[in-house]
Amino acid sequence: MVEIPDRETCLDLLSRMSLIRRFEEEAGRQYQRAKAGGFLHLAIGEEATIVGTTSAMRDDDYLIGTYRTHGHALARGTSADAVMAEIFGREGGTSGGRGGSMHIFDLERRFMGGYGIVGGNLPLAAGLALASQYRDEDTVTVCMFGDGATNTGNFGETMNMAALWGLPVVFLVENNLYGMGTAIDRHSAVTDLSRKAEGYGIAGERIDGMDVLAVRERVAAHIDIARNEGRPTLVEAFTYRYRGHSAADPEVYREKEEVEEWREKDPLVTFAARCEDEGVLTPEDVEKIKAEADETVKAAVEFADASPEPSLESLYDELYVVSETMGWYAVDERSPEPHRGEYGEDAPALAKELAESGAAHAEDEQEEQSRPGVRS
Amino acid sequence: MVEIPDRETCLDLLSRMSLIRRFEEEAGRQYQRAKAGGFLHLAIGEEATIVGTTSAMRDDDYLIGTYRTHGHALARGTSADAVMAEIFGREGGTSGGRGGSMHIFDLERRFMGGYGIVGGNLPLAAGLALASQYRDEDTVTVCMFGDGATNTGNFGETMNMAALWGLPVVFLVENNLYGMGTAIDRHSAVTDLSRKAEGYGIAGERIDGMDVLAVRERVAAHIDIARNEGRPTLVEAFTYRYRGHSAADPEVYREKEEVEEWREKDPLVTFAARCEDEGVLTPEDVEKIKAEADETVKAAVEFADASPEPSLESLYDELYVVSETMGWYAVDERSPEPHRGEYGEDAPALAKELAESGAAHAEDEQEEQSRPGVRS
Amino acid sequence: MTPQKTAQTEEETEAKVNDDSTESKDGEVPVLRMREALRDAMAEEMRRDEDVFVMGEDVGVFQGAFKVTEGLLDEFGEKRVRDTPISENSIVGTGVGAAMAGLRPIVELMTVNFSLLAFDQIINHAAAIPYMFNGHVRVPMVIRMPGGGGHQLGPTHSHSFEALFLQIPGLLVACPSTPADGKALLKAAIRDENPVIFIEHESLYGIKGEVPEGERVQRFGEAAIRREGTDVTIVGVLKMAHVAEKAAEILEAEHGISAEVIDPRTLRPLDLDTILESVRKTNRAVVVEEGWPHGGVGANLSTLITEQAFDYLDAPIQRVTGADVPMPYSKRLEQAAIPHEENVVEAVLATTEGAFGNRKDRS
Amino acid sequence: MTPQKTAQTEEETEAKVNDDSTESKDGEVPVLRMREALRDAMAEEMRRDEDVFVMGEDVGVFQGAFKVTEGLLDEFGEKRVRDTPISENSIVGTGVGAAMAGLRPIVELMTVNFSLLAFDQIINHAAAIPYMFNGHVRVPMVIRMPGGGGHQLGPTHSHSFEALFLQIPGLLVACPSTPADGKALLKAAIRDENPVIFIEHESLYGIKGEVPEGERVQRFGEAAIRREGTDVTIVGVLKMAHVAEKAAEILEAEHGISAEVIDPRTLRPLDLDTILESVRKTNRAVVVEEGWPHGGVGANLSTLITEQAFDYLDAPIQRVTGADVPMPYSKRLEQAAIPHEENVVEAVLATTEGAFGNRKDRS
Ligand SMILES: Cc1ncc(C[n+]2csc(CCOP(=O)(O)OP(=O)(O)O)c2C)c(N)n1
Ligand SMILES: Cc1ncc(C[n+]2csc(CCOP(=O)(O)OP(=O)(O)O)c2C)c(N)n1
Ligand SMILES: [Mg+2]
Ligand SMILES: [Mg+2]
Repeated sequence: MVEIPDRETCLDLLSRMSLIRRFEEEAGRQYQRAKAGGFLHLAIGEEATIVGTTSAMRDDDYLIGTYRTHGHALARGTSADAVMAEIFGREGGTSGGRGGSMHIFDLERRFMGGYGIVGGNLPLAAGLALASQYRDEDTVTVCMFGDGATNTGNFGETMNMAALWGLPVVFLVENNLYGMGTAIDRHSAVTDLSRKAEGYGIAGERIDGMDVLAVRERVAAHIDIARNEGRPTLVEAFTYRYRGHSAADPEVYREKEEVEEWREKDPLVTFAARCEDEGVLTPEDVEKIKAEADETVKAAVEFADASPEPSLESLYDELYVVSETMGWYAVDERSPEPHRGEYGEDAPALAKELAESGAAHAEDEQEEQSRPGVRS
Repeated sequence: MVEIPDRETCLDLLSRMSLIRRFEEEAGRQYQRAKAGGFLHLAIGEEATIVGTTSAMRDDDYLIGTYRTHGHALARGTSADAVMAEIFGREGGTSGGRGGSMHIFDLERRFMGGYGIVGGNLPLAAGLALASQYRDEDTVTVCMFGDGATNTGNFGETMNMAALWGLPVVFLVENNLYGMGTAIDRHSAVTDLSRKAEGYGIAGERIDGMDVLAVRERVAAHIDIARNEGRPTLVEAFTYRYRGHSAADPEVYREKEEVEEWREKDPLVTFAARCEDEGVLTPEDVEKIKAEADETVKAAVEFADASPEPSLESLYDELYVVSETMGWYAVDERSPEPHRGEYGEDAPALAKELAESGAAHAEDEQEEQSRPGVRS
Repeated sequence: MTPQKTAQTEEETEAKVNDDSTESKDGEVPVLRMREALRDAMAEEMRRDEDVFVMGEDVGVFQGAFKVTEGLLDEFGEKRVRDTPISENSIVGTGVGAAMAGLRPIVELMTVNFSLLAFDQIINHAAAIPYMFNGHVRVPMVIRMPGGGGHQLGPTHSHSFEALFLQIPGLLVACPSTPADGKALLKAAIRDENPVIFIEHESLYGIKGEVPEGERVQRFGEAAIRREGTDVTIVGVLKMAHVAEKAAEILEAEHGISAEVIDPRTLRPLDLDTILESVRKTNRAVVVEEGWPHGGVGANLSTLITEQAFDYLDAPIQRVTGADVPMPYSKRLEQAAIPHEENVVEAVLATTEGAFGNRKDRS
Repeated sequence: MTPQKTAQTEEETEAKVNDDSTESKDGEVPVLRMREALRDAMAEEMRRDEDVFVMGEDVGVFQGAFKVTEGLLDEFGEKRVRDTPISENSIVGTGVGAAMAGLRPIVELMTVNFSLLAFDQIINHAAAIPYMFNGHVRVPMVIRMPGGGGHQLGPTHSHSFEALFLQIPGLLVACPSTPADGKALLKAAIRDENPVIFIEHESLYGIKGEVPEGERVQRFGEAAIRREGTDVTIVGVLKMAHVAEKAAEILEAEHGISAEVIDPRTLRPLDLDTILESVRKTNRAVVVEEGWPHGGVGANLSTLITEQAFDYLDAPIQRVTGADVPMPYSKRLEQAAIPHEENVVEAVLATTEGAFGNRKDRS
């Protein structure tokens, strides 16, 4: 077992994990209230993997992840306000409401994005790492993705290129045992994912993704290899999501007992208990951390609620950079009669009707579910 | 060393290899005479890998390959006439001149195609094997591709699916040490390609692709695994192409000495020598085989030359099957004024001019090269 | 959906799947949701033909990301309802290979957005193979995929790719807008010898409609006239067929304009005749689509109509399209980027400008 | 090309690459082939900006499948001229990531045909990222790729995908037809902050043309009038710009018809104004492209022109397109599937039917 670090570090780790937990719970609640749209993928259960990883990174290292990355941004220091506002689709969001829950982004903290396409972030990570190498910088890129992503074509392609070019990148699989509703042994021929890149010349290690200290220590070691040996590695963090794949997942594919078993390894509970057991934190510390997380998340909801909707005039903003020496880009400008909605919240009745009737779970007989949602 | 088989078998193996060799040489010559267009990828040097493999297959097994597969079709028994005519783009070709050199096809002999897209044939092979499994047939699919193809996304995706589903397929890498002009250690982090699918649960073996008997024996063993254990494997045949990647390759990426070294392992010469040494074949046998190959190839050129160009009226044939219960498909029919060429050989001057000037090697200063060609 | 509820639903489904006449009483036409109609089409064809099977991400145990394959695993088992890894290009490629060997795969891509990863297998393989090998082999497969915006799925998850697929010779492209068409077109697609891109709309899965029972197979290349009219022809695709109908109602009620609404149902082949006949009568046309304006379905249709019926047109054809941006997540921006019936009405008024005045009292 | 010859060529190239004024004598404008012009654009920009680098299959040691990157490895070394494995989606994705970190990658896809494997990174990543992240990050990269038919490369290797790419908001699309434009547009593309799809034509690599030296940077969205005329406007893209010019000569010589020929040079943005101005003058238009007829460049242009200049059109716009088939290998069939100047002449005669008679003697 990894030795417990100093009080400051423990406070920091627990605070970040608690913030993520509370944030995700609240995001789920707000989604049920239809404050957020689209898909909502929560990382509850995976906090140790996230925080252990980010705590091993330098501020100038790059992090890149998936559509389940509210927590990753928070762990990097992005304000809960901005993440919640993004989920609400508001101007105050990390991307002004353009990206939504699946596409959180914070350049300042070098969180290079959440991405909706499974496996899509792997080559991007290679590119970020290539930039570090190209410029002789000693920054490292950490690329996080799910077990399901190891089956994508990008996985093999990117592993090979990263190994071939000795790119400073740590590939970290958040193996939560399921890709959506498909259990790992039903989607991957080899379930020991740490071995999966050996054929591409990338050594791997499986670590306990429920133990924040283990994650922190081992990821630090892998970052060190990337930074100092210029060699990519693959880390498989064994973890679990307590919630469904997304907000509207009936979870027919797993047994309640399995979830219960994993709940006993709850990364927050076990870490807090250990900190208390070893006398590094007091029960009051832990309570205080929770209370602060509550506060922060409550404030975030208020911020997001108060943040304005993006203006209709902003629809085309930022699509292109129009430089002086270049021609015009606003293609629509010259396209005649682009008759389309300018209605926003006041969208006409049918559109609303269709949107609602179309949502996979907007079965009218299912009154108990208060909001329509789609599953994936 | 594998024990030498009976005289019949040796005659058969050597005949097929000789036919391929002679065919390829002649195809190259005809290409220089502009009888063929497009790209021409010759397999000279790789005959043992091809013939060793096909000789281990049953007639009802499926074979699928790349754009370098004149020889594969010939080895399966497709007539040299039809392959040559396809290369000439004539009606008598395997696909009536539609596919050309890169896209040879012979359903009857279960040669399921050459494919121009690197890695594109891997999932197709999985699908063929799935069909065997689905129908409880004990047919096996052999899928051949180059070292460069192991870097494609399809490689990882398909290995995983084949292993996961226990598909009866043998993946066979024709490792000729180069993907076009890129040496294997410059394109693949792991150069022991037989190991490359271990991470996907597929065991591999490297074999001597220059020794037809070794190939035959080992591929037979792998086919056996696929057929009787329902398990895919990966075979890496170590081989070499003596010619350039395609007909117009200046080969700046390798040393003449390297080519010379490999020429000493010439699969035809070494096998013929061994057959003679061990007294299975006489020098006259070998001469006769060569003479027959010469004959066959000569006849093939004559056949191809005599075979008519496809008629202009056939341009839209076979694009769709129009079934009784279905609507019409000839989209062009209803598209007004599809003004385009109906000129064929008599293509107007500019088109010809452009086509010629555009070819990568149609540098007018390079008179020694009698025909324009493109490199890849 | 709660777990308890799910169990229930599965039982109900089971019943439906096993006996598709249960809902028909006293000669009444059963009313189904789009997803049920599509599921029934697959189930019926799978019962009819052993070679038909379904393959895709989460189509089995999970019952489909949008529940379209619900119940199929239970009835047909793992061999014929195959969950796959997340490997879009190879899933499609495996389907192509299986089809070449004579099976009839229905490949589900979880959404059109992920089809981008399979474009090589779709275009360079599925579409090209029959022609390239001179008809010696066929690729009888269906690639189903839902798309479209309206759910705040953001820039990577809201595409409308009808206009990409309709370009490709060798493919057929279907885009049903009603449960009845969904079922009948999918049955046709499964029986067809050609590779079919079958585009569904995520927002239409829940709509209900009468679905005649049994063997109705809808020929490709036959448009449906959703509403007859005399003043203007509105062509709408997928969800936009509904938006067009709604617009027609408004036009009738508020402007006295009689609009004919046409749903092409398949974009390749395209039933241009039906559209032309209508335009020759109305002399005006509006095309409504959810996709991007450049090179879209509307651009194609507008060109085809203008070429064939130039002399009949009293005004240039109007297009109503999605905005020329990746779909923003924000609800307000997303709604602004998607066409609504008001936009269609505007477009119709633009094309009929001054021609009819407010003819509300006319009829 | 023989090995000996190659060595020689490399030396020559070296000279050119290192001093691009060598060919200019006495104020004469140097004449270069398209591939040389493109190579010079890259070399000059790489000299100017350390962040510019080239990456792709066989761009280094092999000197490029079509020799476009010839000499670059020698001058700039392996760090900046990077041979890659055959991994199209990840090559593009790596470029996107590097661009997000501030580098300026030029990614070469060996041909457009293989871009199908990279559509996800191109559309869901390169094009979407700047908008999706609200401009907080940019993707300043160029994706170069040659395409087109005419070399008997068959059904998987002869695509024209201009019409696919022009649909996508977030991308810029260039398609140069002359060496001068090739160089100036590529320089612009490299300096641009937006992701650029840079489509070259395999048949144009060998054409020669005057290429003004130095810093000429061609703004995107400015069409070129290749030939002035009064009776009909012909718009041609890539190789078809040349076919259009040739057709104009025939029209002048044999039919007394004065055709204005326009090369849009970029399809996104599109300089519709220049085209409209011409059409308002000529009242007739023909669009020539090599791609498929449905949803093509021509369909898009025809619609845009008709919408904006309906009242100026004396006849429906004619399109000349490639045939609606995967490109057959057979030379005869391939030539039949590709537009030639005669087809353009026919189309022009159709659109001017009876209007001018044979005006050969008129001017
Ligand atoms: C390329 C692609 N295919 C399919 C999807 C739909 N999808 C979203 S998440 C998901 C499962 C991913 O599983 P995993 O990689 O294990 O990540 P997790 O959700 O468990 O964190 C799928 C199939 C997608 N977003 N992208
Ligand atoms: C997807 C794709 N990318 C690039 C190419 C261009 N290309 C044709 S052959 C080739 C090299 C392939 O090397 P390898 O797989 O080793 O096969 P070999 O030619 O050596 O038999 C390349 C890059 C292609 N045909 N398909
Ligand atoms: Mg997972
Ligand atoms: Mg090779």
